[in-house]
Amino acid sequence: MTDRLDVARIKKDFPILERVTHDHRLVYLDSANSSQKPRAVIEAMEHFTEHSYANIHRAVYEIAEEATAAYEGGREAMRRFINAPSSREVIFTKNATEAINLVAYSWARHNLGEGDAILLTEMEHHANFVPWLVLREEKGVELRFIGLTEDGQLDLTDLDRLIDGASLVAVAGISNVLGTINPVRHLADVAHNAGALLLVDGAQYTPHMPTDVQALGCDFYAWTGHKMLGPSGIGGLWAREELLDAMPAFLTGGEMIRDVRLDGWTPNDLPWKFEAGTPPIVEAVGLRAAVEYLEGIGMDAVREHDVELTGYALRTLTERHGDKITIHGPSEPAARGGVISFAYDNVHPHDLSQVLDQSGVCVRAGHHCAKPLMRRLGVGATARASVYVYNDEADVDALNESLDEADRLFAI
Amino acid sequence: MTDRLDVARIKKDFPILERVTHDHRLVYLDSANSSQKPRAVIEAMEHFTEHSYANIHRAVYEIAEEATAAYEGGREAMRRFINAPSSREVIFTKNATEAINLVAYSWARHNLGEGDAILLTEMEHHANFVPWLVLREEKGVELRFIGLTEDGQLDLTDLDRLIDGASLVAVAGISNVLGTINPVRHLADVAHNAGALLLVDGAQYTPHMPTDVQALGCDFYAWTGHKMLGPSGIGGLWAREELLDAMPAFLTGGEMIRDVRLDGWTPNDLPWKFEAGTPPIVEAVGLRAAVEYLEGIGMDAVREHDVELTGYALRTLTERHGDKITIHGPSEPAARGGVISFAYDNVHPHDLSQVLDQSGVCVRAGHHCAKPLMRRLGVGATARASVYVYNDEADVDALNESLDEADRLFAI
Amino acid sequence: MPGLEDLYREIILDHYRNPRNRGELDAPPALRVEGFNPLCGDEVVVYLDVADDGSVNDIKISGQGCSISQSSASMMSSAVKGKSADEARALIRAFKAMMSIHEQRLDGSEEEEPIQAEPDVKLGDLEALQGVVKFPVRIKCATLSWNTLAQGLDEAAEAPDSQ
Amino acid sequence: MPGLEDLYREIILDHYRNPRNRGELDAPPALRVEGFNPLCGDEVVVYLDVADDGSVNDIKISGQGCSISQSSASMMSSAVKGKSADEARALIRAFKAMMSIHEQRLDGSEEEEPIQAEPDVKLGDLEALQGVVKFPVRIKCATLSWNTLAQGLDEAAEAPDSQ
Ligand SMILES: Cc1ncc(COP(=O)(O)O)c(C=O)c1O
Ligand SMILES: Cc1ncc(COP(=O)(O)O)c(C=O)c1O
Repeated sequence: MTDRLDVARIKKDFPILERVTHDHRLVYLDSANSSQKPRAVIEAMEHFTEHSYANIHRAVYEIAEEATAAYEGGREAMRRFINAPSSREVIFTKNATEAINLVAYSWARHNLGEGDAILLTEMEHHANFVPWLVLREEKGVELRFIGLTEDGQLDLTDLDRLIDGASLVAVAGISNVLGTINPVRHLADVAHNAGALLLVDGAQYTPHMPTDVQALGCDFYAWTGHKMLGPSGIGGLWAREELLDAMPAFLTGGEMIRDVRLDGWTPNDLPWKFEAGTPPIVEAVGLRAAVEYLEGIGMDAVREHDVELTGYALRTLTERHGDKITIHGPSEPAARGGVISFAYDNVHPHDLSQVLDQSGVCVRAGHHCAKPLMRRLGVGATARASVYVYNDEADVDALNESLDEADRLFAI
Repeated sequence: MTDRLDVARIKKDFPILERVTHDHRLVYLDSANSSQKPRAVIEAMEHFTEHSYANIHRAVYEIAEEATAAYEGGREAMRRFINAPSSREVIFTKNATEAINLVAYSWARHNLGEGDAILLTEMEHHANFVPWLVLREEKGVELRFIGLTEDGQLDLTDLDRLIDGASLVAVAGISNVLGTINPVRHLADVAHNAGALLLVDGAQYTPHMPTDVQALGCDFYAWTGHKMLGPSGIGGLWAREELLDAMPAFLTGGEMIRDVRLDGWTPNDLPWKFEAGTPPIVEAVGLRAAVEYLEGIGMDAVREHDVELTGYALRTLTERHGDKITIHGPSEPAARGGVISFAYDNVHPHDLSQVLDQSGVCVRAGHHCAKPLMRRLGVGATARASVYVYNDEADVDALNESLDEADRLFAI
Repeated sequence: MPGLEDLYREIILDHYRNPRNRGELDAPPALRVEGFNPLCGDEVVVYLDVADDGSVNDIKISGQGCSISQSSASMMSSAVKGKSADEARALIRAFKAMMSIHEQRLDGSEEEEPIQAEPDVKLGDLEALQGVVKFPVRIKCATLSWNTLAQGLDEAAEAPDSQ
Repeated sequence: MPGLEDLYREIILDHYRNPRNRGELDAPPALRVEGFNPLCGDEVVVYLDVADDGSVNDIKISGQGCSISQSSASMMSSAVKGKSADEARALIRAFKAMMSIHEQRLDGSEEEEPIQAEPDVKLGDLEALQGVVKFPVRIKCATLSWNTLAQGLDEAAEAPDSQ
């Protein structure tokens, strides 16, 4: 037993893991896609809805006050979880995608134009890709791409040339396909030396790593609730206050204004300036419960567990399936998060996932919203198994066994 | 007993109504702000989370398939509820505000500019106000405003002149302050005759009226889940398919693309083209339960209940408080939804709401995100009581009694 | 493996391992049509050599995808090669009729009429794909090449000179 | 009414009904500063006549709001009128110290140090507003005019010539 986490106990906190699918227990290995929710999150949302639900920031009666405090409590929990200096800098959005769009529409549209450059990487998720492609189409901004090494790491040999004249570097903290942990702190220093800002897509990073936006040295940080044991419908952006202060509003409407007249309007203070309309209130309550659950485990322990379990998976997959399996990304478990993308012999990932499902094993097959990376890897799709706090070696063993069955089925 | 609804039974479906606040039962009269949630909604979300939660449209295993069907089932329920011709036209957003911003950013930014005009009304919520103010600042579009009669109705005497040369009319189906039900069908005809499109802000309309976007004759229709017994974090836009087809994408990232290359991208089919990133999955499940709950009651019955209870409130408030109370908006209950805004003697709405809260009576005090309307009414704020399916005459009586107490407290 | 024999029939695996009409045609003169399944990343490219009367002189398939999308494309190419435009369209309708009810259920939408079966059209080998309807997410894999073919036939009919 | 006597003390209701220093000053030469409470729509306008040495020669208040914001503004105007800039700032700090802990709790944020009490400053009548801290949403009503005053003093200090 290499696990530092008491996974047997943790599994009991997740009601869905009691489910039976195709006569097998559920072996959920798709947390990089979306994580499952512990009872604590479900119950926090339910309790709030049944006792204190009201719209926030709008009324003075008792339950409205409780609701406002609960929503802002979610913000404070998130601030603490990523070690942001101030909760004014923590903006709730519906997901990480909206957070990055917020930067693209508000900061980038108003600061960048022809002659400016943005530096991306070839491993970005579409969420950190398409907003910049659109910006290029609309504003003539130049896009540059950091390439990859054979080991699935960022190829930084050309970085000095690539960064020269760039205004923004936008990079995933952890790749959702390769699992690669990118050198964010180094990129921050290089970007700042070159006068550029750094945006980190933390969708995969925050669920798996102790996150400290100040230590990372970034300027924008996007995250999403549903991958970190929290509810769907909530995510967010952290950015330095002076950036947010100078940025124009993006989505506009109620909550985000201070005054509206027929002839003009003035925006509200941070963070509400960027939260138009009724926000995901109950979701913020659930997110706080998710943060507290993870804090209860400890993010260092989560990270250790990832490394050990991923190491176990890399080792057993290679030993058992030999030449039949090709694993993408860094070979060292310490260089990656809990994500393993692979090709299996001549079995297409889609078929693989279907066959595995018959044994209750859930892995994702597809392009993982990273088509440019798929092209770079020369594949149309990969299968991807990803682990989280509720997975153990028995889950990896189940994956291994079901791969054998797929092998038998598709053998000529 | 004038109610057609079995409110005593309905009240039992809402767990929060068992709550005690300041030693009184909760008399929730703030549903125009946000509605409470029936057990059916809470349980649908919980059951889904505990049995079928997964990300959607991305994986082939069984629970992902169930999750996709559940999410799309929410869309189909909403399509049916507003009688949209096709579920391809029903786009999920996080709230009504985002839906209107989608139209402003995608349709309006690409079709309107200097020389074009948009016709609004003086009673719009900020959600249907600020996006157009921003458009005016950025694109030089002209904004015109339909004024109000003394009775709080739209003043249509000048409509022919106002509509001339306008490209879009954007109007609330029901005012969240005055309760006025606007003549949407008439405005649609006038708009279309003038070559303009009609956007209806249905945030207050859909929870209270049988909604048929085809019969209303509008081109864009925005709604929000949390005001119609559904969860926070979900809302949506309906628009005619040919409009959506021609509109460029707005938020971009995963889900909404068909292909992404370093040199470009192609959008996905409708409705997904406008749903970037992981959507509010569990919220769509809850929304479906809310729709089914309302369908179970019947929207005609909901409307009848609104008229009767609002009529009762208008009558008793006036009888009991005489000159001390000034009620804004149409005097006829049939001309209004379940919203009553009022001024009470020299007691500021904020104080009124605070005093009422001591008796468990929740009403909202403030500008209700309609500051231009407040200026038009010559007030800084109003108190607002709003009713829904779980309110009855006893709730209105409690309001009346607590107003007497406020009167005593603030009497000189 | 229990539960999967309906999906992975021998004839499907055979077409997957030995795809018929695999390759490319020079385009132009041939028509080149791309199809994507945005869910899983499958891509199919259909090359069509359509005669002036609309019949399918030749067809080639390239791209990449799972056993269902590849075998469906392979069987489709064999089935329509040499057929008149009307025959090809009838096949498309017949195949989609076999698939369609469940495709709509997946959408959650019930408003549209299911495509009517074509009693006179023989699907032959293609019937092996019937098992796919039990696996709703895979229906889009099976229909990908057919939708791409339909698009190609439409394009050919609209711009007969451009070939 | 039980629970509310702490909030609505007689002196507060008196200032609400009979606000002191209500009115406007010509601006310029006076400074005009607006404050909004975006939650409830309260607006306060503070007119300041600041001497060259920074002391508050005259102050007038207009705008609209609830009993708490209006009475707080009224008491504030009486308290700072004729005071030096330093005395006025000490009053602001003392008042916010009385309110601040709870203001931060409402935000959910605990990272900032509470404003330190000013033991030497006498708040006098203003202490009647202490009951507000039991009603966290109302704290912003009570502090609105003080924040607006602080902004005005800052503006006066930055641009002494523009008065
Ligand atoms: C008329 C009207 N429009 C728009 C909105 C905005 O809805 P949401 O806050 O859910 O975006 C509201 C509710 O606050 C409303 O009453
Ligand atoms: C690296 C990365 N970035 C961004 C996203 C987008 O997150 P969301 O779909 O919650 O917006 C994801 C998840 O799909 C991801 O893995």
